[in-house]
Amino acid sequence: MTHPTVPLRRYVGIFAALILLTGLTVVIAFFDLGGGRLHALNAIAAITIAVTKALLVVLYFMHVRYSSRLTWIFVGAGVFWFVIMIVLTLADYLSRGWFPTPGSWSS
Amino acid sequence: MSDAPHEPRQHYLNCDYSVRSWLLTTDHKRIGILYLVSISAFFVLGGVMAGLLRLELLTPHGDLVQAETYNKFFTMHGITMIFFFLIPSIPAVLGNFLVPIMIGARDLAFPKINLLSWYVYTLGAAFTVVAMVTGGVDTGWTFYTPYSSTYANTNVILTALGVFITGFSSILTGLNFVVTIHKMRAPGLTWFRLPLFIWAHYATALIMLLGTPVVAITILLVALERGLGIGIFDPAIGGDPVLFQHLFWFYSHPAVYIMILPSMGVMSELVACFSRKRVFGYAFVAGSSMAIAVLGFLVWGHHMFVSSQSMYAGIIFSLLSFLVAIPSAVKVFNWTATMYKGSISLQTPMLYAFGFVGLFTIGGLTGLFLATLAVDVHVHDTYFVVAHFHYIMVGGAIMGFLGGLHFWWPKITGRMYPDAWGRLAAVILFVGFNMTFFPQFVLGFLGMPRRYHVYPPEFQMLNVLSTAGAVILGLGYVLPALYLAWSIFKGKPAGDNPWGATGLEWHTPSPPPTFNFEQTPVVREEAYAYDSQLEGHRV
Amino acid sequence: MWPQVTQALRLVPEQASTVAGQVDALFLFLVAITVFFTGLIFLLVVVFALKYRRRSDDERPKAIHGSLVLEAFWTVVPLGIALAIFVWGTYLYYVISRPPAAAMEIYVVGKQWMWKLQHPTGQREINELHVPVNRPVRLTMTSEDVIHSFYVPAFRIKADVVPGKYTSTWFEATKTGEYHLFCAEYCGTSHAVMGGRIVVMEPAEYERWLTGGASAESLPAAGEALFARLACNTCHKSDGSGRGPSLVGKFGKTERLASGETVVVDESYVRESILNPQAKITTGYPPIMPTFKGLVTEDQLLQLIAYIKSLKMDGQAKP
Amino acid sequence: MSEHSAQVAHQFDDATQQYEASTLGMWAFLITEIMFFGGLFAGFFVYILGHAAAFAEGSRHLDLALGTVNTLVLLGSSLTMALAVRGAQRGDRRGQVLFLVLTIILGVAFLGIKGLEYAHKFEQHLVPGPLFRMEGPHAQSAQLFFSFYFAMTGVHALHMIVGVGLLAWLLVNALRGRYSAEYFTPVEVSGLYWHFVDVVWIFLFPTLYLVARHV
Repeated sequence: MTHPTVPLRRYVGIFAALILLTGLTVVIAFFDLGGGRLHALNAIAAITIAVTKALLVVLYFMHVRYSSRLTWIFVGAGVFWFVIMIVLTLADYLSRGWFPTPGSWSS
Repeated sequence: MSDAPHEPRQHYLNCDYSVRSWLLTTDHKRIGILYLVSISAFFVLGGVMAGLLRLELLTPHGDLVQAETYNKFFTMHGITMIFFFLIPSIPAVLGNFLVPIMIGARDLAFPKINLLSWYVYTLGAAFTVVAMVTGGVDTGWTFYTPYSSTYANTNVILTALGVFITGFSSILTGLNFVVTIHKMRAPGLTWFRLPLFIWAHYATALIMLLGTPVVAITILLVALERGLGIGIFDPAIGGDPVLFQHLFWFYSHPAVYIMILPSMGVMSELVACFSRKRVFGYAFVAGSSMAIAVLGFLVWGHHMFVSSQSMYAGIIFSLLSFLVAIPSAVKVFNWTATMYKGSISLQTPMLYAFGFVGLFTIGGLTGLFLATLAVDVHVHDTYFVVAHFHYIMVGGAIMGFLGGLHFWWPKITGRMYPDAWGRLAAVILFVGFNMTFFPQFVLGFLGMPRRYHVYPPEFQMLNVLSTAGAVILGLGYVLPALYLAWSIFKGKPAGDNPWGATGLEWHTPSPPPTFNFEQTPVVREEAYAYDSQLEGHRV
Repeated sequence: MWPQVTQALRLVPEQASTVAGQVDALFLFLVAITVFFTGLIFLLVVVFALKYRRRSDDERPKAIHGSLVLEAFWTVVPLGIALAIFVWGTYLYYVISRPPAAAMEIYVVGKQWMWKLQHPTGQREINELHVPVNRPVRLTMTSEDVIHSFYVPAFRIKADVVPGKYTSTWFEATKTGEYHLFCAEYCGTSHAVMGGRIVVMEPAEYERWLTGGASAESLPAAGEALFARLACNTCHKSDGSGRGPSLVGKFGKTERLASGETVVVDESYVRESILNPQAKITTGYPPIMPTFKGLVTEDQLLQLIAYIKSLKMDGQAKP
Repeated sequence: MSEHSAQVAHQFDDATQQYEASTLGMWAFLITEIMFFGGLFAGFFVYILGHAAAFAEGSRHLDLALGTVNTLVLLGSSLTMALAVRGAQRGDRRGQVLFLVLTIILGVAFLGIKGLEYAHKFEQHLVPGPLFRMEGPHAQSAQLFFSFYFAMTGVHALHMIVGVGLLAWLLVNALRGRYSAEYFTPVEVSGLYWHFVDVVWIFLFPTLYLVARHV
């Protein structure tokens, strides 16, 4: 059940897309999209582009698109557990300022 | 019962006696035994440390050793027991030995990586022992910054590297189990026909894979901060010591499920075999192992309720901590229900199973005290916590390990241990354990903080009681070591299936041949099918 | 000999604060649940082990696969009990973590292996804290080196003391007497001896203790002297004509920052603005304030904060 | 035992089982790598919330040109790696060798550029620790940024070095003609590892280099 060989054209196409997206993310970084002290919109844009590039590499270069459902589950689980760590850790840091005790992190 | 073999049958033990064949083996059974020897050595080391701690605590003022030495003792007791005994014990010994046989495979998916796992464990152990011998470390097994990164003046980096390296041994074992259980099951062995021992080890392997790397990078950052003076958790330049606690406990709470889940797997096997009955609610027991593995990653904040973590995060973690307690309760109820209308024999493994059910229930329920915000403020970092996790680790994990070791001893060595001695040791352990750790619940509620070299006089009587219990507990551990070693040479031959159990491992000779089965078995019915055992032969 | 025995046989620590009773009630409820379930499991296991002991080797009991009803029952019931405990524990935690407004301020600085406590009236104590009975006391705490934890078992309070930030807790003693003060977070060699006692006294006796001690300079007064010595007043003039904002009546208010966000002027904000001024600049002022890191100790920071707190609208410092 | 071609290990029944187990094993390992780098990213995100201005200041001290070039180099090496795997799969020995060599060259180029950047940082006294010198108001917590910069890119570079070693071993075997359409598992598995190291850089680049460049 090894996956079919991917045509050369597709690989070069994916590579071109990756190069374009890299250029895009660098250019966008020079415009202030707002979002307050943390320039949140810049961050969201950069992360979205990075996720898109990562998906291209994972799906096509790493052949996950042609792999078994089990591989999808493994990749999904890895990303999901990373998100758990980020979300619950930030839940502490973001909510520190809400209760009127000293020691707020980033009010 | 197979008749007495005329000329000795070839099996994984007598096929090659050379030391080289042991040190370069890729046979999962031999690697299991290599691990058994290594972790037993560390159990003795950790046990000696525990004995010294209890001796010191006989009197309120520190008159056995200096404060610094006491701190090094409790640190080494923690590191040795957790990283070098509890985490590897059942997965690396019983898991390595049994997972391939139970699923009808010739070996694990990556035998060479399995041997690498043992060498990585030994390398990490070497670092830690060198650190201990050349001055020890006194940061506690938790390595909290800024003490560990800036203020401690003991071998923190050396020990951190030792723990860092040993973490990869756990990762490699987890990786091997996950791939093996997915890809190398015998024909007919669907997921819901798997023994619950395998389900528990699958859940444990997931935690090993998803949690261990985070403590690896955290310990590495502490070593970098200490070694190169770069500030990562250093409050002087804006770093946050509480961030270390977040990253550390992200792994270290799931690690306690690495320690208890395999014991739960052993428990399902023991209760089913010695009640001669299917496990009640098989799917729920299997599902609760997976639920514990997933929920176990969401609750680490209950270690940090008083650490200036925000109150709202505390409330979230408290709620999630209550949810993770439910699957454990479901398991205990299912084991008890399995015994209903069974045919229960009180041989040694079953006594350890009873010990597990009783002590794990107390350990689990006292965990609810610590998950309750208002109560945790009072009992956090006191002996109440020490008693709670010893009820889970010793009452749960070690009882499960000893129960499993006795249950599969005839399969591993082909010899039977003396059951009377076995039962005696189990009872002594149960009594000694309770006498050691139950008084600590009271000490904790009275407010005696943990990791104290000296304590106020009013706590002395309970501490004396606890030390007395520790002596009995220590004796209790010596007994199995003696009669199990004795049984290797003098024990009577055990035959292929001394307990009349149903697992695939009981359908191959004891001790098994190097490739486990003459030809790959085909599985046609559910696990624990004791009721249909007598009619036709299964395989 | 008898007092030792009775004290040694004690199962419940002294209840010496307003919250102690409530925490103990919740604790005993949890003990009851533990005893009930452990007893239930113990009973079932013993009864089954005896009633269904194996009579002959080839005995094969009938297979029982399981029952959905039972599984649902012993999932939902423990869940219900767990949530009940959670709600009670969280409610109690929420109630006991909000200090009453008129609480007496005590500043605590933890340092490797001693507690330094400062009263607003200037008294400084090492490992000891004298407080009046039936009066809420709010502790604002920090550490000079590693993490410690301020733990008074008799009051059922515990709060980590973290370097680089302020943490706080409070208590209201209800019984006079002496109570243990422990450090609960491992902090190195003498972690076990880093403790002391909280002495709770009748109000009259407390007043006598206050005046009896060496007449130390009150905290705000010490802060004012330091404010002048460090030349803070050259920029922070009370009438607001200096290059820095006037600090009169600012404590507790909400300030608008240059970055557009707002921040409450509390102990942490004052501390951060002294040690790392550029972090949060108030609108309309240039970021020219130099950092005082290394020039001010933790105790001096607390003095400055006490002084700034005392700058009420009518302009002069009040003891 | 079923008949065994030379390349199928004894514990597997056939080549397909071995291929699936090996790729699944590599993915399981890559999950641990996600969590390993994940710990660093978690620390970075927490600190950037508390020290946004300082981290922006630190990010502006990084050489964006070299960073972008390095990203393109690494994306290129991902392409050549994918083509090397394709070559192995089609049994095209010349293609395998060519693209493996190209991938190694690009990998080494990446490490060279990264070394150049590190050298610049040493000159500018931007290496965290006692030698750290930086003017401006946020010098202190900017050192945190550089601690994470060196930790993250350093660990990534270590993974690159291991990757180049893996590719060299593949090259030797490819030259010996060991890989064919029936047996190319090691190339596929090493490809997964190499692509993963590229994916980590895809996230590292914006996180470190593009923090509020517009200010």
